[in-house]
Amino acid sequence: MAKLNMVQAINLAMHQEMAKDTDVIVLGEDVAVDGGVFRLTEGLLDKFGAERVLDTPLAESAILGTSIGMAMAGLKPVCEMQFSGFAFLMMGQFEAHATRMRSRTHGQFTVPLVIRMPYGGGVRALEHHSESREATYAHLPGAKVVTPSSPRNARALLVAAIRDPDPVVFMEPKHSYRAFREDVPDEEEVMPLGKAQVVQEGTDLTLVSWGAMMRPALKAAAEVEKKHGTSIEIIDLLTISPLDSDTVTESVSRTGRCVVVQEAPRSFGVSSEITARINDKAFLYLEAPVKRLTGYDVVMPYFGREKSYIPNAPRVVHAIEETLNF
Amino acid sequence: MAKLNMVQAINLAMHQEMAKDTDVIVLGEDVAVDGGVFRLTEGLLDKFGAERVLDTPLAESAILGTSIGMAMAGLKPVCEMQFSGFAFLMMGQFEAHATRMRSRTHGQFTVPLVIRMPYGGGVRALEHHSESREATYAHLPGAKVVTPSSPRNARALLVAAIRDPDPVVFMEPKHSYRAFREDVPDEEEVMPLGKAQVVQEGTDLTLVSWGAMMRPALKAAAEVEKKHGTSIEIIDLLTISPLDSDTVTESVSRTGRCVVVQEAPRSFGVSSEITARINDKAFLYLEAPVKRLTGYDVVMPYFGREKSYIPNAPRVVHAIEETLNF
Amino acid sequence: MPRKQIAKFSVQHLSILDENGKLDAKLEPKLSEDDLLEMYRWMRLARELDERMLKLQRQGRLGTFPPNTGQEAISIPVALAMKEKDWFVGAFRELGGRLVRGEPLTSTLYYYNGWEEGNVLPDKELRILPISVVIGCQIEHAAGLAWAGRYKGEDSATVCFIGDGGTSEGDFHEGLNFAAVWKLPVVYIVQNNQWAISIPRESQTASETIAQKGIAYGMPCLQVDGNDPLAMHVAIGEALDRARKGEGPTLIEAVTYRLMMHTTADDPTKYRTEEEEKCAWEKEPLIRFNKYLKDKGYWDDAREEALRGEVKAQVEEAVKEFESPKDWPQDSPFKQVFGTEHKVIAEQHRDFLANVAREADHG
Amino acid sequence: MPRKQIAKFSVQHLSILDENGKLDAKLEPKLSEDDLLEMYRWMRLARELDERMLKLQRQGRLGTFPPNTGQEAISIPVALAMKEKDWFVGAFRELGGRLVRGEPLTSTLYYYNGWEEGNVLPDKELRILPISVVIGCQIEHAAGLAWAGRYKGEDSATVCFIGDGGTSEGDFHEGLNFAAVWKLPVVYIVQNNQWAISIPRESQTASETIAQKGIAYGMPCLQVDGNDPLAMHVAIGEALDRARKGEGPTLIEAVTYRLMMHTTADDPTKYRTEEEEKCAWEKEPLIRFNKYLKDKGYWDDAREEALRGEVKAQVEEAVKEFESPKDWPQDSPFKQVFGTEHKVIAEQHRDFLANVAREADHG
Ligand SMILES: Cc1ncc(C[n+]2csc(CCOP(=O)(O)OP(=O)(O)O)c2C)c(N)n1
Ligand SMILES: Cc1ncc(C[n+]2csc(CCOP(=O)(O)OP(=O)(O)O)c2C)c(N)n1
Ligand SMILES: [Mg+2]
Ligand SMILES: [Mg+2]
Repeated sequence: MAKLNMVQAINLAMHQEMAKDTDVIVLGEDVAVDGGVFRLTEGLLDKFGAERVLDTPLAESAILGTSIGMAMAGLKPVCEMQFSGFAFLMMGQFEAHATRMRSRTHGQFTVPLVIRMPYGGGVRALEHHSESREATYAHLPGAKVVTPSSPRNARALLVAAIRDPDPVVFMEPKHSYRAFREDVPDEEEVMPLGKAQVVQEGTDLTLVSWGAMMRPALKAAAEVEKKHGTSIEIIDLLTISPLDSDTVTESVSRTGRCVVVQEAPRSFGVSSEITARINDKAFLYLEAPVKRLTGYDVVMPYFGREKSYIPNAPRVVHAIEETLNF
Repeated sequence: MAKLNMVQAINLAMHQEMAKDTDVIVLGEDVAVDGGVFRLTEGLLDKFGAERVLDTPLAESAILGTSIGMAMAGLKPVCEMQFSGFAFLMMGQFEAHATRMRSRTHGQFTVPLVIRMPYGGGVRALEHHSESREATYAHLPGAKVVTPSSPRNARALLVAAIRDPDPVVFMEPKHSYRAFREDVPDEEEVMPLGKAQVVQEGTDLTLVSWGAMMRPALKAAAEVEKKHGTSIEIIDLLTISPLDSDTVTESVSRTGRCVVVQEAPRSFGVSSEITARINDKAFLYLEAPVKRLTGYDVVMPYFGREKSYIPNAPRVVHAIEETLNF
Repeated sequence: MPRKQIAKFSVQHLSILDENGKLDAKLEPKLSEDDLLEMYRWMRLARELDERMLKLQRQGRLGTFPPNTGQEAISIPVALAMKEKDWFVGAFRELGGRLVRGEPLTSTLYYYNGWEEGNVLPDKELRILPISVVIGCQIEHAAGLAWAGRYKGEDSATVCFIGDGGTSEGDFHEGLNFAAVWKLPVVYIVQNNQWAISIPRESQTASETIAQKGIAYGMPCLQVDGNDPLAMHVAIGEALDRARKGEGPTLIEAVTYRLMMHTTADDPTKYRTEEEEKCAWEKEPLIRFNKYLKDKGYWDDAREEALRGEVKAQVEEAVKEFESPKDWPQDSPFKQVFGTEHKVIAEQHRDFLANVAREADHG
Repeated sequence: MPRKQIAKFSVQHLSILDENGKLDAKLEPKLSEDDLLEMYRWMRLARELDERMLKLQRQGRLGTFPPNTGQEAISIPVALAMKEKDWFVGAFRELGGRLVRGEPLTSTLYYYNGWEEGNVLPDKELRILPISVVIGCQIEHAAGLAWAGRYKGEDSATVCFIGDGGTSEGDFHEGLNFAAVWKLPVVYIVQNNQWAISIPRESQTASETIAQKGIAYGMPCLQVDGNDPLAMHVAIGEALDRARKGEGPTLIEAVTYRLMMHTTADDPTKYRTEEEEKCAWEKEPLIRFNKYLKDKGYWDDAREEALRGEVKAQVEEAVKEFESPKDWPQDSPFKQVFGTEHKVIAEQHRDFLANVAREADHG
């Protein structure tokens, strides 16, 4: 048991899985000698050698494309997109092959690989370094989309992602990389993909979020509880696709009220899907409209303005109060 | 006034806009000499010459990338993606530049261009030729997404798209290309982008769709009306982004019931956003959950199976009846 | 203005058996009569299947497909030169090569009639990748497969095909660069059939040859007469040797011609002349190869007739099998979206079955 | 085995003023004293601004940025050779060239401190594109701009920059191919500074030179000493002439070195030696250019000192302006998402203003 930040926890997962399984290969821009621009892959080269930890040329489509080939040959590539903003250059390979090889061949060829990418804002980064595009991947059938929120679940989910038989887009909330530490067991820990987590039980309102937004959500919940003695059930999605909406709808069937906190622009985002699932399964229990507290439908501004565009605890508090008072 | 199919109507729009404005340029794979694999650009080369109608090399990213450059220099490129399935190769240029140049430069540089692409299934085509990905574009702020449903509105919307100051993804339901004819006025006709159309007024239920799904929707509505004397209000979205949800929510506030018909896979799709908007604006008027009748969250099957996967009139009827009987 | 020359390159062209069946004896490969006849037989079979598919398509018994006629001398000698553990990564105009590698004739028929079943190999170890419709992607898959083969210490090389048009895609560039940087055991073959649907070779790229694109990656390259099975045999042999010796990838431009329409949905009269097609037909591979075999005394019209009958029967049988009733379930996609079970998929699966049942009732 | 050679290529290297300031007199361009001093002045200004930005960043007064130090001899001679109607399309390491084209020093400061205002030019007609963070895309924008310029009959050429790492991206390939097929008036300059963050040039591509990548497109190419402003002046002059004469694009590899960290967030000690950096510093452009100017009698230490004072003052003034209070509204993104009004945006705009107001109240 060691107190690790998310960078160290993710790094630990890769170290342990590579040690366990020689089919696991790490590749990407600056992942080997440099150890990754965020140091996520630090030490892997020394430990496992240039045979298994590959610095690639600067080409996202080829990073995924070659990973697909490796995976079809039975390996388990864990490739890195240096920032999620550059991952759009590999969308062709992702949509045409990563998500389809299994259905194309009725399971004869599969593509068990992990695409790691830092996503989200709040770190005063350059343009294209701050977006949240989980919905873009989630809408495409055939791949899983995972968004950890803490060092411990990041480690346990990455292990599951590496062992999963399907391509997994593993979106790391870069704002949480070094934001806080958590006890992470040294021994193996795995969390299932496709399962949301009730991080706090409650009776008055269901608060749903994922990734970096879990922190303002938790902060806001505590504040509201203190202020109004409200009992808030808090759900961390952890996996975006396939979405475990039952955990959410079951909760909302009890609480009757729901607030979803999302960093991405609102329209056509994950919170819209959650709202639709609640509409499907908990319609009769709803006492207020599901509140989507999200980013805005504007191009993510440069960091001089980003703070006022990213959902924060006060806005979550306000959304919760609105929903309670509806 | 001539009876045209959608191919001819779209072709007419390009002919007229190119005649009107020498800044309008058409480019893409096989659009010039061949007139387009679906004949959408037929006759443009003869009429306007190789100066303005360009056959490009086989490279989607460069088709959009060069179009962006042309647009920044003040031209109005209308580029074609031969099939929407190949458009993922230009997602880098689309997300990084087409959607952002205006906000990046506070409007000093803009990218007024149109990306035409045939989309959707039902034509017994090869893999990658049958998907519906409108939600993928719609989630990205900065571009407009348009899906015509008939020859006449396709023509009028394409004219608007060409004149629009923003990048427009113009998604043509290829299943409707030659499916039926409609009177299309010879003189200029323009329909506004960002405005849904109430194609039939009704009081008992609101039926929402777009693109190729409008036809089964209309067929089903007629059937249900005949069978049960139900009065159904039918809305054709026409523009997916920015989504004119007011027309929908205003209608649902009156009818209390809504069915949305979508060809794409269900999760994280357009119908989810519509459901969420109804939840926001018409919650108190809802008498039944919004019903999303959609494609399934599976990889689009090859054409041997596609028919059973694409929403059809009987399924719409069933969805309407379920919603009426809720 | 005098400058220092720092690098020099050249592109070679290899042709052994020319369009008139004239042989360059000093370049002639040592192939046994059996080898030569086997090669010819595969070429005839591929041609026969291709022609039959066109008829089927025209009769509405098959979906849209891209004919291969005229390109048999490329993928067939290549596939014949490959070893068991090698990977065959096609674009979509390598029918003959796929057959040689052991893909059943029926697979192609199923595939082009809209059934994923056409992608399922009798044995995964045949190492044939499914057709890659999205042009260019396969270049990178091949690099990954080659990397994996080397990593696992297999004596395996990868052969990957693409068209002249495909060389314009970004993935072509990125994949060849990876292959060269990693010195991978892979051979890239560009089937330059002069056309990309309606775009002629010279409008596709301004380079004098396509072979020279290898220079951009420091990759050895060669232009070959792709209608000459002997030249292709020699070229692929050398390239595979290099790959197996760890000397890295090779780019081969195989010059040929797309004798038929792009696909059955295409109308070439819109963009090229019959005259051009006529000249191209005179260079097609089977005529010259037939003449070569006769000159060597390995072949005569009687055997030709017999062979035609054989391949016809073989194709006939495949078509019968293809058109025999199948019990392929409509709902298989639900079982193929993920390798793990998920509630949302299961629920939709049930909904799908209910819909299909309801529609069956209402006829 | 004898084959027919069908194409020959070579790559030339151009160097005029070497690292020791030694001049190849027969290649020396005819530049007036004023021209040379102007060039030197810009190089000093860019260097001063770069060094000042590093200090600001370290003091927390500026965001992350990629230093330009050592690459002044590339974009500055290029920009000086450009005409008013030409387009300047940068990657992100062309600080000097941007200044020459007329971008205010403050723009760079605003940009790297997180303000889109840094992209807004005093006049759109300066024809400088914003920095292109997503590597490779700008190659295609440049082709489109060049196409548009020709279409409109403007006497305009486009100059586009990219790094050695950027040459691996698919867009580099697709864009150069389009430019060559369309014979566009554009010049592509690869600033080969030997590194792409931690990836050395030789791991980026296996080609002997980067210039030779032009051969893949039938594009004339040249390697130039990018630390030699005279050689860059000659090379860009020839390339722009070709472009203006309608002879098509050129690819120039400018060989230089990234003397500083990749960005201020990078730590080069993880992947390269001080020894290597020391050698590179001896070849940097300003020292040799200063010596050249002195040898010609155009320059001396007194003038140098004066110039240093001038550029320091100029940068100082820009920093003052940069740090002066701004009334830039937080809500501008709502006005920039579309060029037309839409209700959903307007509603969110109101919601945003309400949120910001509420947060202002609660301090
Ligand atoms: C990425 C992509 N863009 C467009 C298409 C549509 N398309 C199918 S084949 C083809 C032409 C291919 O030409 P070439 O690469 O020369 O191969 P050939 O058809 O001549 O064998 C095009 C444009 C596609 N399949 N994939
Ligand atoms: C498409 C894309 N992938 C990755 C990055 C992250 N990144 C920024 S600069 C850089 C290295 C660029 O190297 P090079 O092209 O040689 O330019 P240099 O930094 O040396 O000037 C990388 C990988 C990016 N900006 N864009
Ligand atoms: Mg071709
Ligand atoms: Mg570099």
